[in-house]
Amino acid sequence: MIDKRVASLADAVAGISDGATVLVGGFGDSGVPVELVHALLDQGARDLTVVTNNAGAGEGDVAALIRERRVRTIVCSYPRSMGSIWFEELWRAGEIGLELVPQGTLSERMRAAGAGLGGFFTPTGADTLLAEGKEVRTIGGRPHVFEHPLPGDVALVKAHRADRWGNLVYRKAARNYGPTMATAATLTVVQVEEFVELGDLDPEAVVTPGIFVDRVVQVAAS
Amino acid sequence: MIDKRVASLADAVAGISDGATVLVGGFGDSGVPVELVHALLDQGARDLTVVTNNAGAGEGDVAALIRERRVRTIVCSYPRSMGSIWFEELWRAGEIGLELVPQGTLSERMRAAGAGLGGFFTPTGADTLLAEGKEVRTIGGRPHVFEHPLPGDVALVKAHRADRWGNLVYRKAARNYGPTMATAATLTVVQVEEFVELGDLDPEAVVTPGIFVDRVVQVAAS
Amino acid sequence: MIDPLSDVAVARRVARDIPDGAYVNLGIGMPILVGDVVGPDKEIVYHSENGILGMGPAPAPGEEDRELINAGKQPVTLLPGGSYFHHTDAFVMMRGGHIDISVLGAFQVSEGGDLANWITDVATMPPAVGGAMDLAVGARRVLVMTTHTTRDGRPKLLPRCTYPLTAAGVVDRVYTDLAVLDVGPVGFVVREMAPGLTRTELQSVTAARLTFADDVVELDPH
Amino acid sequence: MIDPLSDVAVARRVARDIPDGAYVNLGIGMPILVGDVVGPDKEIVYHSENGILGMGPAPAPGEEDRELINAGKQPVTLLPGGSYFHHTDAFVMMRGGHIDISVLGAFQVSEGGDLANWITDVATMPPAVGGAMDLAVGARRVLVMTTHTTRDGRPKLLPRCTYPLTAAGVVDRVYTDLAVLDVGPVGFVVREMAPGLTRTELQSVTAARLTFADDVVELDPH
Repeated sequence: MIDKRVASLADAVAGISDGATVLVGGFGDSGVPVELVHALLDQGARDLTVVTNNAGAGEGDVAALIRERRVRTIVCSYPRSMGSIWFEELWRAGEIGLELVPQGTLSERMRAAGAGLGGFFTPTGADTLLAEGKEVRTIGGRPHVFEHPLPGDVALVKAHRADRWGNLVYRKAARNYGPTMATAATLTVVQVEEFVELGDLDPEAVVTPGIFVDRVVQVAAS
Repeated sequence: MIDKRVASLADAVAGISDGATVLVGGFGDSGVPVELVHALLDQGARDLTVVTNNAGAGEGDVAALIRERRVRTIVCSYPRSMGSIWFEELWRAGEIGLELVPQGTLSERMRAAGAGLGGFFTPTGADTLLAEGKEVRTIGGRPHVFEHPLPGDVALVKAHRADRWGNLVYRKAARNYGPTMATAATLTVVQVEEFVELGDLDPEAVVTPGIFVDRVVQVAAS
Repeated sequence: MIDPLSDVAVARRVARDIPDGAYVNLGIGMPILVGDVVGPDKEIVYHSENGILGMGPAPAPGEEDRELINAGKQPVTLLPGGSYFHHTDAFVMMRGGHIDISVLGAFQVSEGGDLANWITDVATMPPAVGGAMDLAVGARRVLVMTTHTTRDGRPKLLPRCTYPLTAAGVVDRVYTDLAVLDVGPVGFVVREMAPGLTRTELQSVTAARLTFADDVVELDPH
Repeated sequence: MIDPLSDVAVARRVARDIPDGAYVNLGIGMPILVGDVVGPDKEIVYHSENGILGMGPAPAPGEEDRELINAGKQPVTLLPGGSYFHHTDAFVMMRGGHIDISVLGAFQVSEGGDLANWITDVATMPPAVGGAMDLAVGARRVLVMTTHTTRDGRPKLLPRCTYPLTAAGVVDRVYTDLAVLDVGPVGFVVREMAPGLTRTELQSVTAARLTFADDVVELDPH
């Protein structure tokens, strides 16, 4: 029998290794798997590469991982946001690496990893600093940059509801990176607000089929 | 006001030019926009490049377009199926071109077109006849074939329900190529079984947002 | 005497160029104002790169949903006909040329249509790009909305950008507090000017050489 | 005396190697039989490349839905927990390594794990590939289910394939009516053999040179 539900946040993040690449969902405050990130903080893995849209704000979630010197490198589209004080402090001190990736390319690189593709050419970033050192090819008269797939060892994702097969639906704009990150990681760990019975999710409206999900833990809506 | 609904099948296919590349949805009998294809037959455009999974069967839909010598080239994954007599006859006579593409690559190439990408590397087809003449690159120790985007001038798609903005939901496995083709064509024309009021489709369950759709026509369920 | 337009007056002018039924992405900052001044006679579908189409206005106080935010991380609402989708699909819409109009802010615009709007200084602040590059390369029309000069009076319209580029050769039209300018093969062509402003005065605050249309129109300052 | 296993007996043997909870794609033809003989003690999620996960058995007569078909275009059903998705996503699952086991038919398999199962003759019949190449390159384990020889007695297990390849170096294990063979660094290693069959007899119907495991097991002929 398939049952991807786990009993605790500690079970959800068990086994994540030092040096892992961790994809963390969320955009601003929306769709951030806050409780999973805090569980990872408690779990202890360090020397992490974190792939995420923002570098956290204040003292919570990704900012806390950074503050505790658990993140070696962040792969990110918009690290400098209101309250991203820990990232900025460590970045200035040269204590954290930053790979800056345009937002659509960040998402598309994870999709390529999940889709088993070897990379793609995109016009985004051509003729800019972010194309430096990258292969550029003119396609249809326009310069394109070659971008590599970006797989994760682990993805931490927040969804709304799940069944025991790991099928997921999300809530409003909290969906953001979740469906793509779920495809791109070896181990996909999801926190949801509610478990439902198998068959209760409309098969036409499942957003992430359970094949992409390994563990699901329930966390009360905040 | 946005209203993508058109009154007739003739209106739906109006303006399709000779020489157009037409993406036709469907897999086997499932999700084929039969009425739109027949409207295109009546409309008269010729010298078409048709991109579709199967080359039609019997005398209907794509098979009828082929029989009437309206298709110059078919870009297809599985042209030889039960009853694909017209395709086979013209192919043997050298009267129709065939570009054979692995099914996942066919879909991914249309996605690349819709996503504004310049192409991608895929392991599918490497070391086979279908890689002949194509750029091959070893990525992660494995040969990958470079594949180009495959855009359409027109996409003909079958969906289940639509609203006046062109938002679509599909029915069961009839979804198949529809959502991808809708993104890949300059003009996306959709036949649906039912129109619904704006706001009646669950925003969490819209499969094709209306931004990808240009015209929608209602056709009674067969 | 130079009488610059207010931000809202510039927004009103931009809004006039947005046709009924357009799919529009409004960048963070000044461009957001455009949404407030588009007339009720037009039905515009607003896109947000975090995964929303059909964004409505800000919610009433107390009605905010932290999971329904725009790209600027402000609470928004969803209109009937709106839909949610994941991040990768949101950027398919942008990069794939499905957004009709992207309105962006700018640090600098060159006479060749190059845009610089993401960083001014790579040394002391961590760089952050977000979706700026995707918006600039992908939309059918890229409109820039900006003050004509920086706060300390330096020109923003230049022969060549001195800040790092967001994208090259992408800007179609620039709306400033002094003028409306098209970007064409001969560089900036002034179409409209603020009341009371002379051509000499406009050229004096513009580093790029201006061409004037035969029929320069006076901007409505309200 | 050679006593080949029936197709169903081979299917039963394949089914034994499919673990509880696996995501499985069964190719068209012989592999489909596997679904009928997996025991009720296992919960298997069947994938169909036209966009279904959680496929159930054939519907009762009269209950068929032409829009709910499998890759072989036969009517199927959906189990609770199943979901529908579009074609491109169906191939993300395949190419991206998310399918645990792909069971495929074969015209030929080489001792290096090359698979030929799509065409035998490129001159007189139009070629058709479908999803064969994607299934062969993407699944975590590729199992081949085939008769040991062609109908007219020619070997299918060869030093090198003579038919055009589907993919190179992908086959993990082969199940025939005479034997179960792993594909390893030394070529085919016989693990199990049909009752009454001698090693010499097996080698005589196999063009590739066989290695025999230390503990060759007798296949259950039922």
